[in-house]
Amino acid sequence: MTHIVKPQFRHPRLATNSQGLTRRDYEGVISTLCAGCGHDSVTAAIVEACFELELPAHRVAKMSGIGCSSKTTNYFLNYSHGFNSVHGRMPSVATGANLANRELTYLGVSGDGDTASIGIGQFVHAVRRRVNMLYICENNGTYGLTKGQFSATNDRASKNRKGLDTPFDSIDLCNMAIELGAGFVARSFSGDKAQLVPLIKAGIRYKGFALIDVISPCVTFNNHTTSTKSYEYVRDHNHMIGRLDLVETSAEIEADYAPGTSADVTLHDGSQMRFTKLDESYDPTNRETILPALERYRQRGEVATGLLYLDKREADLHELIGTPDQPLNEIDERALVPGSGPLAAINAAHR
Amino acid sequence: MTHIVKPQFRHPRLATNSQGLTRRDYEGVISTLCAGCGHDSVTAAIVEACFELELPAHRVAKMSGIGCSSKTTNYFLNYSHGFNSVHGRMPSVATGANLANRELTYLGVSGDGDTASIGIGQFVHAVRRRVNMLYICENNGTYGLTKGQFSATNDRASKNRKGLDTPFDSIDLCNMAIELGAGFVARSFSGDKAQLVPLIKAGIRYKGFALIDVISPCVTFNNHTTSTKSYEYVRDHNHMIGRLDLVETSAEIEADYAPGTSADVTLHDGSQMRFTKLDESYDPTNRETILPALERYRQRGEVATGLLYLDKREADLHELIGTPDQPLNEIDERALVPGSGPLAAINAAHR
Amino acid sequence: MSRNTVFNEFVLKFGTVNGSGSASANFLCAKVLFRMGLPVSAKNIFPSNIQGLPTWYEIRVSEAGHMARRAGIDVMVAMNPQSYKRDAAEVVPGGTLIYDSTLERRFDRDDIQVIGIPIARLCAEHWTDSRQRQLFKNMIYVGSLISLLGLDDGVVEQLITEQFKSKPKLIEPNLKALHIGRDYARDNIDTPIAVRARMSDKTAGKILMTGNEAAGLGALYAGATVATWYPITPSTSLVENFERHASKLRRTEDGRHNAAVVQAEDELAAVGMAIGASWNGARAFTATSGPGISLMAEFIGLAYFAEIPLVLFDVQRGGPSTGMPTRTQQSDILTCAYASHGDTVHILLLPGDPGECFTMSVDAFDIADRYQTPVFVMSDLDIGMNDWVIDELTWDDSRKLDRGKVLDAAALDAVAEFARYRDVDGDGIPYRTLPGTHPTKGSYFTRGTSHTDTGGYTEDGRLHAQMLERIKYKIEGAAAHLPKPVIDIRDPEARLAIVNFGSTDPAVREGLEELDREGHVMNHMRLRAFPFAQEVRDFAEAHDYLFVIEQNRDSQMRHLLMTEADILGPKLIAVPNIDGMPLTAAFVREFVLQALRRLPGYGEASRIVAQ
Amino acid sequence: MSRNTVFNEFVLKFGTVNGSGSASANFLCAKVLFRMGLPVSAKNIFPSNIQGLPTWYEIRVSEAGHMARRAGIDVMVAMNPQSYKRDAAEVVPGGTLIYDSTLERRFDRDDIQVIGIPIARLCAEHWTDSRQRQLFKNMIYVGSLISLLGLDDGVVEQLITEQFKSKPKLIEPNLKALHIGRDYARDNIDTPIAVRARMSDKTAGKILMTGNEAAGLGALYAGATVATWYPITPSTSLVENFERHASKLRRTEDGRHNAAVVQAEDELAAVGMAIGASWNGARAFTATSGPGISLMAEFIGLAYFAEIPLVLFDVQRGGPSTGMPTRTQQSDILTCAYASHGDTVHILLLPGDPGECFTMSVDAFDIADRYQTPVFVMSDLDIGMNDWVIDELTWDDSRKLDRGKVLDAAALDAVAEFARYRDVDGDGIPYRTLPGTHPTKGSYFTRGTSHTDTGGYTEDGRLHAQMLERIKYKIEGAAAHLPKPVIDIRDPEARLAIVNFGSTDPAVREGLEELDREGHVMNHMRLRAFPFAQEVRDFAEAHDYLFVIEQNRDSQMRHLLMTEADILGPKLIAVPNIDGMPLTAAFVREFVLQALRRLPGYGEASRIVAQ
Ligand SMILES: Cc1ncc(C[n+]2csc(CCOP(=O)(O)OP(=O)(O)O)c2C)c(N)n1
Ligand SMILES: Cc1ncc(C[n+]2csc(CCOP(=O)(O)OP(=O)(O)O)c2C)c(N)n1
Ligand code: SF4
Ligand code: SF4
Ligand SMILES: [Mg+2]
Ligand SMILES: [Mg+2]
Repeated sequence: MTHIVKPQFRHPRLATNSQGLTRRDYEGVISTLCAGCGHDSVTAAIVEACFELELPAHRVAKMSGIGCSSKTTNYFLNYSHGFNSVHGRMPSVATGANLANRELTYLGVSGDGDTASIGIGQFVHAVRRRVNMLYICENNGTYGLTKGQFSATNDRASKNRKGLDTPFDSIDLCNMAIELGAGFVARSFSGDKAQLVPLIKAGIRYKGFALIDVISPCVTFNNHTTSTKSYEYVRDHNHMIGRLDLVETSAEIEADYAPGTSADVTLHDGSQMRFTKLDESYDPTNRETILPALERYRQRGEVATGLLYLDKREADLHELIGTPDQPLNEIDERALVPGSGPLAAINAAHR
Repeated sequence: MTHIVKPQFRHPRLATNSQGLTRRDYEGVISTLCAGCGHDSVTAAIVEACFELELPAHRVAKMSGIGCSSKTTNYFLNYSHGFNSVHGRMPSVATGANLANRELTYLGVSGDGDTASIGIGQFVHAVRRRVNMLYICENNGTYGLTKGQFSATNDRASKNRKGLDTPFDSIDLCNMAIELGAGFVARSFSGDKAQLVPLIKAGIRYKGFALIDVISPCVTFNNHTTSTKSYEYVRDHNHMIGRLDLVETSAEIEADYAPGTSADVTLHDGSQMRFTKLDESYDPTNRETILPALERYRQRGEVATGLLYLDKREADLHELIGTPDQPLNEIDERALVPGSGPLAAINAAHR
Repeated sequence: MSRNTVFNEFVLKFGTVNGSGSASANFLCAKVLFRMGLPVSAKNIFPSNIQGLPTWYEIRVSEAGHMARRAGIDVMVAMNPQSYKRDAAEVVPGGTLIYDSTLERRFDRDDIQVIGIPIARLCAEHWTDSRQRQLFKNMIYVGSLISLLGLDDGVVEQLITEQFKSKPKLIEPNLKALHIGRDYARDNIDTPIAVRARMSDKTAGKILMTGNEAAGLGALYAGATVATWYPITPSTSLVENFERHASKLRRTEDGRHNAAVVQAEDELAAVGMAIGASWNGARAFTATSGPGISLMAEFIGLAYFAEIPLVLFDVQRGGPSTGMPTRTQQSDILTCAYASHGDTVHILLLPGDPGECFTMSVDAFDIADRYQTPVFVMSDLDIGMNDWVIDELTWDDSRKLDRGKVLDAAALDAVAEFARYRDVDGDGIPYRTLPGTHPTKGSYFTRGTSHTDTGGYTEDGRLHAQMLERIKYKIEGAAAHLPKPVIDIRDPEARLAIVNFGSTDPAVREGLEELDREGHVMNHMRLRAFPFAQEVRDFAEAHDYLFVIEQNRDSQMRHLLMTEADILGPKLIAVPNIDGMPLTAAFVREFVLQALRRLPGYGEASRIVAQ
Repeated sequence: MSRNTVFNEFVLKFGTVNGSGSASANFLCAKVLFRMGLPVSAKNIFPSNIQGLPTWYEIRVSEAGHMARRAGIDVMVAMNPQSYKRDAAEVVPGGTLIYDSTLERRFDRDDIQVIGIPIARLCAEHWTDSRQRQLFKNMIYVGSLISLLGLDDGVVEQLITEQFKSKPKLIEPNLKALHIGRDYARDNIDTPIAVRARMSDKTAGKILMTGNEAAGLGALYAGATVATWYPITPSTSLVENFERHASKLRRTEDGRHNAAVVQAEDELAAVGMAIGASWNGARAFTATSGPGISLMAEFIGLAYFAEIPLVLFDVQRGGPSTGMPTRTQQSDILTCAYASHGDTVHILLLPGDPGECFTMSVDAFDIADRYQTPVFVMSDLDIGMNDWVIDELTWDDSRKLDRGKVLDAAALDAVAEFARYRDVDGDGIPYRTLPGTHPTKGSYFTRGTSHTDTGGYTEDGRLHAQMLERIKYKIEGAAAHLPKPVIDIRDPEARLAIVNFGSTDPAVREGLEELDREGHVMNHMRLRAFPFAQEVRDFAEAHDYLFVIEQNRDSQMRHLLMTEADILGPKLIAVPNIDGMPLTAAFVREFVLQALRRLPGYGEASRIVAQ
């Protein structure tokens, strides 16, 4: 099997954005996932979000680990470089890539096995370092690619195909990221494109570490009725805490909205995130109240989705460690190599 | 340098406990840490706690990683087997040891580098698995043994010896353990033996994963005035949320106490943990309120110490996965090796 | 049936789509042939994905007992339009291709027989549910093989009945589909095909089993109680089989079972747990593949230096890196032999079939306990995941586990001084104690830092050197007690020989026969363990040239033979194979013939008399 | 000064307690001797702990230029009662031991000169603060060496003044302590000691530098901008030096500097970050020691197979496992050469002194970029952390960085088709592109799974085999372009030779001279890179026997010479050393002489004429 590139004929009526690109230009090679896999819907949402954001596709770097989910970086943004690294270690590779060039957009896609098991250490530290990237975890509560073992995000109540319980509590990546001080933390559902696309757009624009934990059912191994990561369960228990919109132009920003139901946050690039509360009492910018609120949803068996947490101090790794503005990979050799001159002083200091 | 065993003459007046052991019998070889190192105080507290608990010393397994802190398992409980494994991976070794023999007491000692950096993944999963052990992190905000680099628990406000800031937020191991559903979570200070000894005793008795994050200053690399992990800083900002006592005998349990200021929890072995609140509003058994409470202390710059969280469902890994009661390493060969009999059926099934 | 029909020697291949339920239908065919008394070798060639991609299943039937994969397909059941082109190309001239003729296709081959069966249409006629339509397709092509290839009706039906024992409602429709296929072929296809199966008696006393199941059973029979692992193809089923059999054969009265199986968060944790459990006296193991071994390297060095028994199964797949996860290789030999930084040398066992996966799995635990060191069982995807015909498993009930030198409380009371790392017996193997054994004697400190013979920390370089020399001596001493090479002296005068190990053996043995027929008689040694026994050196001594056949690029076993068995490089002719497929005799024959041409004096015929 | 005084050839050793401030006083002595024009070699022998344990500092002075460590101490400054016994035992007969006579001691040696200086009492007389009393003790013993050993007064004072430039208040009391020691010794000790230093001129154009500083500088001069690491002895100071120099030499106008140094959470992350940065076009590196290499193994295989430039510094220490973290070894050779599962072979550079740490560090980045593969710089604790006398660092300003085959936007516009993994030039080296370069051309997918030449996923075993063969060919092609071995033909007729690499070189060269004087003339080859250049084979060809000297147990380089340079095993005589100390000429001489006795025909004198 070689990789199959989609036929590249251009439909004359396909809309182009300011980059001169059509939606099709944001696609990748044909997916080899199972028919109905949640991950393919996330792929579609990414394509849509990048098209709407009018991203120059080649300025995006697609980073992933190993798993069905991690494969999907090949299924969107053909004009971007992709890096399917090793299992669970995408965060470090993305961090390094970001260090080399702070100007690209880093889009990481991982799975719950890749993130919450083998990759949890790197995940924690990427969050802590505020690496400027959007990290999407396609969370299906199982190891798809290795055929259906439990993952660490699988809920205790949930059963696997053989009817066995997970004996352990699940790891909640959003809570963990909030606890660690992540910048932008959201949860969504692959079946809800309307919610997912704006979250992806805002996550890409956010400067710092942005996490979207997308419940993305595995139709082959974890979509049975007793699974809490099935389409049915999530549809039935989805509790949207708010709606997020990314408002880009100043014209739109001026447009009024029903006061009290919405909170606006201006991002570093001037665009605005408009958060329309659906749950009156939930304020995603208040660290003190959100964890107990999320705990209450959990106890009620609800899956809270939407933007769960936003840290308005947008600051990324580069700002924290004070690297220069120019991408490190673009600095001219002459500025990097000190040359023979300074060696005199160095030699002198070693005599 | 070979390891130096302390002179073994017995002081005739040294008190012995029910095991026929003196305090001295719970000691180890002579410490090679820096004079004044907080870790030596933790060692002393462990010796005291084990003596008071009247533990059969040889039924304790001492597990550690690599670092000044991890070395200390050699400095107490000479009659116990010790395992100084590799950097950051003690949790897995302890888990394996525990799987083999559920009847020993597992005492893990680690450092903040060993736990929060290289070891964070294994830490998270040991918590999640509820491995029955007491995990003591001797937290000094620095890498002592490799000479003073910042660790991931170092506070952002804190400076190192050269006056440099940590650019990153610190990882709070207690919060993380609470979020992950650890059983018993406490914070203490190496300088406060009165608080530490009962916490260690209770942590050993607790069935499941018990964490004590002990702030244990590194006098050589991180005890300067701008460090939040210095003796001075912790003394000044210590906010004890409560006092914990382990009450073993039923006689003691009956003793009355000022109602309202205390909450008692009966442990699986019948002993009681008596928690005397110093902060009226803090209830260590209420998952919903403690994280916001801890966040408030943090924002006030206070270091909350004491028993922070207790999950009353004492259940450990063995119960969750349903291993037999008898230690696996003691099961007789005859019960393990099925013998030639069942092979007939197996062969038949493969024809 | 024509007069030229070849009986019981053919390759039958299925080209299907994965996730479509074809796997069990194909395995059913293999089992039917096996029950008909025919040695079969079944190779599952599957993609690293779950659903929708081409997947193949090859069954070689050989009454003569040739169990290597063989290229050139006699009967191709081509059920996947995606792979039609490739599938048609693989059929030998005069061979047969069976496809679903519901839609018309052309295969551009005049030299093969193309048989169309309107499978989809037949399904549509009999079933309405789309999932059923999909599933029963598979049974229809199986049915057609009754008529076309001679699968025995009764055996097939018997197997289907057994297979659905727990879901008896399914027996009827499956038989129905089977009969639809059988009858359609019988009634509509009249040109006989060139090969055919008929009943024989060559599989008495044999079973059909994968190496992973056998190895899992071996661990169970070795008394392993702790299995800690992380999922990875192709090793996953090893632990799954251990657990499955343990839950039956180790059941306690209260319904639990005497084993703990823990899926770790990654391979570092998996091996760390196994080490902890083993240190604490349980028999523990982990199973993984190449990437996992890389991740375990640091811990393996700890086990080596702190002398902790440890059993690791490396079910090798195509490397390097993530490589070809669903293909076979033998390319972790050097990595495992020297795993971890610093001076380390590890014991490797090299099973040649699932039968040895069972016996060597048991041995591995005894060896690990005896020598207090990591032991690798180097299986591979071909042995591990494919069904091989092997002798029935047997067990000697008088066999006792060898737990090595462990002092219990009574023994500790008897010794004057316990020193964990002292060579008391002159064999380099020290005594160990388990935590919790004795109130005051026998405790020691386990560490990866340099230590004295009592386990105390030391920075005295001479003591460190002594410690390392003793460990080296200990491991060298193991060589004589590991499974011996299997040596086949086909001609005492032969100056040439083939050396191999592991899953390549059927191909090598078949290749040797072919070479023999062409006048090149060679002797044969199959390595079964590292470090090498004296027999390996002696065998090399007795020959001029050894062809070292292995499934890796860099001839890794040849390296070890040079450096660790002191065999001169020029004597060792590298025969590497790295396409990820189970080896064929044709490869062996061709490569050896080519190499022979370059060997002065051996080119024409190698039945050369000792000089 | 007696008539028999030996000038400028001696070993001075300090036995102190770590964490007591003695390290800088001892280094001061080394610098003084160096500034007096004397070649010095300084070995810091320190424990793996922070405070309170014995630590030593050895300074060998050799006007003749012998810079290996030498056993047998001429002057021992024994300041640590814990180690008195060992320290006294090391002094050569007729040598001198200086101790603090504030409390009376006996050293049980009549054959050495014991000099007591009441250091603690002198301190107590002049200072009251306890920390000061502790610190100035060190300066007192330094002062005594002015009188006793001939350290130059002016040079010492000058150095102290420079050292405390930023804290001028400290100059005065330090000089005071110095003078107290000097004067006490001058006034109270009248028996002269057997060795003495005097001014010379042998260090013109030389500097005193550690390999880690030189390697850090090399990375800076190579234009590295991303350093990602995890602390581990003995590699930590490499990155620290990179950062320190970068913050001065790479300062931007707004006070930042053109480099990112990130302390990762562990070694897996450190190498992952370096790979990510390198993939994205920055020059990136990581530095570690053995345990780190083990942890990096999986990622190294990814970089090898996905062909990503990567520079790794392995500053080797005593293995295996955590081993002897503060001792030196060369025992990661095999681990690094074959790091990661599957078939992998990596480029190793083998610096022989800090000067080469600088040049090879620069080269490593060019080589990694050129061959798009991991490159290991195999330093060790001895080179990395000890101060060596080397030639001044120089830099050729006309040198341009070789960034290898990277296509920019213009180049992409010019090519018809970009295929990431295609061998366009016949050298096995493909072209790469950086993310973000071109809107529509040049993007590709990087993966550790098997891939086609355009980077697409494949499970076609033949394509996988081709890919691996090309990579092998590419790496083999590098051999001719790596640093060549340094060959010293001391006698064109000699049939014997010594082969070594890395930090053992001073001992080997001194040993060769000694053997020469005893009638055993041997040639010498110092390896500087792997895979081996043709010169290595030729040199082996030209000799009967090669003594392969290396600081590991298993003669790992000898393995590689057998398997990768096709040198016959029996020609290669293993000379392993694993006590963790820098090598001595005496070891070389004795081992070689012993081995010679076992070589038929070479035992008596090896100045043997070619047959
Ligand atoms: C080091 C290593 N260990 C194990 C594997 C095998 N493996 C591949 S994908 C995977 C799990 C993937 O699960 P997840 O990240 O949840 O992705 P999904 O397939 O469910 O989308 C595992 C264990 C591997 N490739 N590498
Ligand atoms: C794999 C590995 N990497 C790095 C090291 C070096 N190392 C030893 S201890 C240590 C940090 C210890 O810090 P911490 O756990 O906080 O212990 P402390 O010394 O502060 O008590 C490091 C990085 C090592 N031993 N192994
Ligand atoms: S196995 Fe599950 S996760 Fe993988 S592609 Fe299929 S549905 Fe998706
Ligand atoms: S360096 Fe710090 S942590 Fe280590 S022993 Fe000294 S004071 Fe303690
Ligand atoms: Mg998943
Ligand atoms: Mg620390």
